[in-house]
Amino acid sequence: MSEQERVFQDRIDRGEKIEPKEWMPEGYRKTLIRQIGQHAHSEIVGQLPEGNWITRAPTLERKAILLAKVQDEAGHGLYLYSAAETLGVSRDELLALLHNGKMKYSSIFNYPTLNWADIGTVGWLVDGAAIMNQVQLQKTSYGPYSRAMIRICKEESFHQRQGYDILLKMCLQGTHEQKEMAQDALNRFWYPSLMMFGPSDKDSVHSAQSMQWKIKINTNDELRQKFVDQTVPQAEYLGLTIPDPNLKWNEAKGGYDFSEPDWNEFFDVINGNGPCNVERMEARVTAWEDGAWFREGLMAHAKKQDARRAAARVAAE
Amino acid sequence: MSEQERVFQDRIDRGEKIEPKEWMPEGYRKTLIRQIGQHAHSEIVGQLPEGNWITRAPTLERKAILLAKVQDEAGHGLYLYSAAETLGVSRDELLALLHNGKMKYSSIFNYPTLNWADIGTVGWLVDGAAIMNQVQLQKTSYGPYSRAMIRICKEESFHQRQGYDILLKMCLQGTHEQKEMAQDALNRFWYPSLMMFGPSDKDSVHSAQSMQWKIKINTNDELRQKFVDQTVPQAEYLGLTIPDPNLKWNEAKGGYDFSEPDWNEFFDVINGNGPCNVERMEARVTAWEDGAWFREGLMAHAKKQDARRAAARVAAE
Amino acid sequence: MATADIAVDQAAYFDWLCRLGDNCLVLGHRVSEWCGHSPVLEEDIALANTALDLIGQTQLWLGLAGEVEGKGRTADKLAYLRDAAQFRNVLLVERPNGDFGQTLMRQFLFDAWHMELLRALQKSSDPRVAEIAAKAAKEVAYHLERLADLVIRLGDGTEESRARMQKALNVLWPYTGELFMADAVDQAVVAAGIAPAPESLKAAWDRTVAEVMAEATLSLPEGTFQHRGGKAGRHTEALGFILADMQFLQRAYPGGTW
Amino acid sequence: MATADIAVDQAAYFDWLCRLGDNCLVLGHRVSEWCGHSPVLEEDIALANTALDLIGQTQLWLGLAGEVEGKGRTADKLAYLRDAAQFRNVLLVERPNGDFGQTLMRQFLFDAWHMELLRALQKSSDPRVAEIAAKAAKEVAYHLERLADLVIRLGDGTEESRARMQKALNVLWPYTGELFMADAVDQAVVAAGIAPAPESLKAAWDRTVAEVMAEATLSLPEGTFQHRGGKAGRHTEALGFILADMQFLQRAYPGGTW
Repeated sequence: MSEQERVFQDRIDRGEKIEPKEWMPEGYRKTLIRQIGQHAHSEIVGQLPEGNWITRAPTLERKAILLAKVQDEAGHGLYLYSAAETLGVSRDELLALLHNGKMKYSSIFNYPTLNWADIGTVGWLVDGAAIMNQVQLQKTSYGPYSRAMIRICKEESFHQRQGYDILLKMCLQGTHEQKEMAQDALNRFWYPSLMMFGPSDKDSVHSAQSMQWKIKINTNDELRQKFVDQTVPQAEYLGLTIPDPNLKWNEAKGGYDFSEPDWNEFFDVINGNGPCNVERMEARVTAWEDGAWFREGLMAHAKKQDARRAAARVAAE
Repeated sequence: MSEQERVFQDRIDRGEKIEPKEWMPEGYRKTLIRQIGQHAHSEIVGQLPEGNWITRAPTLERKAILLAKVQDEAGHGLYLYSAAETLGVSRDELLALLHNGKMKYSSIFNYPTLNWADIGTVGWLVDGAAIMNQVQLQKTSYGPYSRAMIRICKEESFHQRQGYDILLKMCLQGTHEQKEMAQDALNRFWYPSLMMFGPSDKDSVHSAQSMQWKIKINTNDELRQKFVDQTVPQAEYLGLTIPDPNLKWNEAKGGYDFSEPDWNEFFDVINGNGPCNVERMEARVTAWEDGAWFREGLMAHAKKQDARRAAARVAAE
Repeated sequence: MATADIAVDQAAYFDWLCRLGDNCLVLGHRVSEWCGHSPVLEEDIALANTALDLIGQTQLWLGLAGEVEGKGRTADKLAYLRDAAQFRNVLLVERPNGDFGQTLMRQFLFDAWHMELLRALQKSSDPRVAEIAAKAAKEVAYHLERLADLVIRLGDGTEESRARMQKALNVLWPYTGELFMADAVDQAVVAAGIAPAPESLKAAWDRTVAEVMAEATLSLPEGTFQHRGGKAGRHTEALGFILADMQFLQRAYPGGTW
Repeated sequence: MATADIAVDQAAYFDWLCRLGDNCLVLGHRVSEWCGHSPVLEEDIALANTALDLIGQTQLWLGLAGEVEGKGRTADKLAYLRDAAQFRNVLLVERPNGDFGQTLMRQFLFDAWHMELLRALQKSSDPRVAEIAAKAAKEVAYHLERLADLVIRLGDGTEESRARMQKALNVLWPYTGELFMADAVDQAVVAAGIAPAPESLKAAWDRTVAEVMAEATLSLPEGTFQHRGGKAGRHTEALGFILADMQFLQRAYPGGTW
């Protein structure tokens, strides 16, 4: 470790925030770009499975809440791309990497939303897992990232409550069919949600260095355990069954024992073989390509305006 | 009138059929091409308003009947383009004239189908009016056209009965809401159906010559009267009200008195200003343009096969 | 305030309120179809926000409509349990989204009218109408400003963006006339001082549109033909498909709690 | 013949018959979306005819399913009053139409399987199944012949037509595997001699597909990933929208007579 690196690590160890113009190791910068970029991409791809139900939301109020949520997600994308930009990479560069498959987004969004209870379940489990990840990241060492996370966490917990509220209505006040929808949604989203914390620590590639740099605070397994412990009683309250025959309270560890998700499926989906990978990327790339004329039009106008202002200045002189 | 023209007119007056390779006046050929082409175009554009309800047909049987009907219409288009081809104009030439707006199709198809009763009403009134036109055309002087009409008439009267049957079900066995749909459909389609016979004889441009050539047998007004007289009792049986306060049985003439349709609307719609003119043409032109690769692919394959066969012949010699 | 204080035919008043609500509902639906598919993240946000405002306005107008009708129909019941022939929105708002330019142009043409209407409605003889209008006017003022700006920038942008915006204006133009056509329903609410005469909004709308199009270097279409029908429940073929999606859950699960 | 004569779990049998019926219903729906929009009049006719055959087969299979279930549900009730999670069609048939090449390729890949299945079902232990299969086999034999011919001509056509057909094959390929995957439902009907084992149809299907693709100068994709779920009611996001349209009238007007 060089002198510069040691000073850097000391600052992190003391709990100081690293700011954009300060020196940082290339690896730190690269890891952050990967992580923040992936998170930003997840927000914008994440619009798609929820957006899928906006036109079919069952009441005007639910429609409004869902619209507000999807709008927030796009907003989170915006904060995160801005945070990434402070590391010297533009939003367009990051999007190009997403579109050509060199950057990923959270694999959970490769699963389809098939009934209205999925919208509740995505809020409850997916946002729930995301928050679990993000709460720790509020303390992350990179200043702009930490500040983005503080802002995002506030909105996400609101989303999670709204998602759970959908399920409360369907399970506690709804018809038998509605409760079946909720159980079906839980069955499909349970394991993919557990996967959101990443592979077990022993198989996780980047974890040790990221934790040293405080780009990451907790281990994948710690977060997953916390998530399960928080979620099981919520499922019980809804009267739903977690689709895991091995799920059991373990008094000794003060938490639940539970089955690992199928990690083969996890890597399969990451590598493109999920239910919706092709559709999601196609939707994003199509949106980008079909919108080229729009972005170019705005840029051309801005240039014309600059030229006009310059000409007016010259004329005035 | 030249000698040749007199001989021609004599043959027509004797009730002989004119066949493709025989001499005919240019005006006769042109009028026929216009009339048959327009009729063919009407069949294919006519697929659109009915096709609009195939995916939403309320029972499997109704869906099957509607599919069969739309299939028949495309088939009629095929016979008619073939009849036109005997006059020396290709289907592609006629389609090009349709697509660039130089040829018309029946204006009735510029009206939208807005509820399921419209499908019944189109069968009852629109096919009913079409049959009224076509029955006379079975006796038309041009052989291929006459034969196409005989074939088409048989199927059309089947369609008309099926359309009326939809309304019988909705009006006599259906709910109050269903009967309202049927009345709404009749309100919207009544006058456009009357327009299908064309303007009053005194304002009709081509009528006299066409009747002399037996390209047309009855006058527009005769056919319209016949249609009204046939249709009014059918509406009564359904318990529906014809949207015409002036409708009244006239004992003296042995037919109904009725209001003229709004001929301004008629000419407006013909000139492009109907509810669906733009959509209908857009749908057809898009289908044609998007399908270019398909047609070219098939042609290229046919050429390759010819070349291969020729090469095989040479090799065998 | 009891409705009875205003001398107006309740059926006409109900119908007129449905027009306001249905315009917002159907346009909100169309706009929301873009969620996650727009050309740039800022537009994803803006469009979701626009749809959100429109759905909020729908709740208010249809809520009041149900109150005026007095048969216990809520805004949700009106939104989810009427079929196309009972919808009263103008045809403009149900036009398919087309390319992004057509979506923006439709919004601009609508907003320019909506703004004038809401401005006038703040002086309505029915304070409930005035109150909703005041709230909605704030939102719509922002939409209109944003859209006018976008139309100008895209009209006066590249060759392609100008061509697309001109085409958008041309195809939507024949659907704007209906906004200003009055019928018996309009006459009833105008007579009761509830609403301005539709045609009275035309001059200001013309001015706004002419100014923005001039700056956008776009030409106003010359055709005079104008579609109509939506305000009386005669729609285009598009509305049935919109409702099939929108109403699916309420239709398929009657008695559900959501 | 009473169902009781065949020793089979009735719920599994019902489920399996729904798979047959739903495949036909959903594919028929997709094909019918082309009505009036295909590249050439002959195809408009052929597609309407294909959809018609498929809807006819739907009536037979779902009719028998309702009979086997014994709860008084007709083919119409099954088609119009189940939501997506109760549908049992394979994912392949609900794929969006895409360009005309994808529609044709989907039909060919399905028909090649459908033909093998119907051939085997003519020896079913349930004569009602054998009878329906015999009738359907005649129709499907014609579809398959027509589609194989079209795939060959378009594959070995222009550069563009080949590229489109290759792309169609590539995007649809991961949806073919489900046709041959067996589960408990399949095992139940196989054990009862009602149906062939799904995997037993694979060799013949592979052969048909390989021959046609070779003549069409198209390459078989090498990826091994295959989607699944439809047979168990886990569909793609497309099915909900299909049903929203298909079922609108029955859902919106319960108790209507059509």
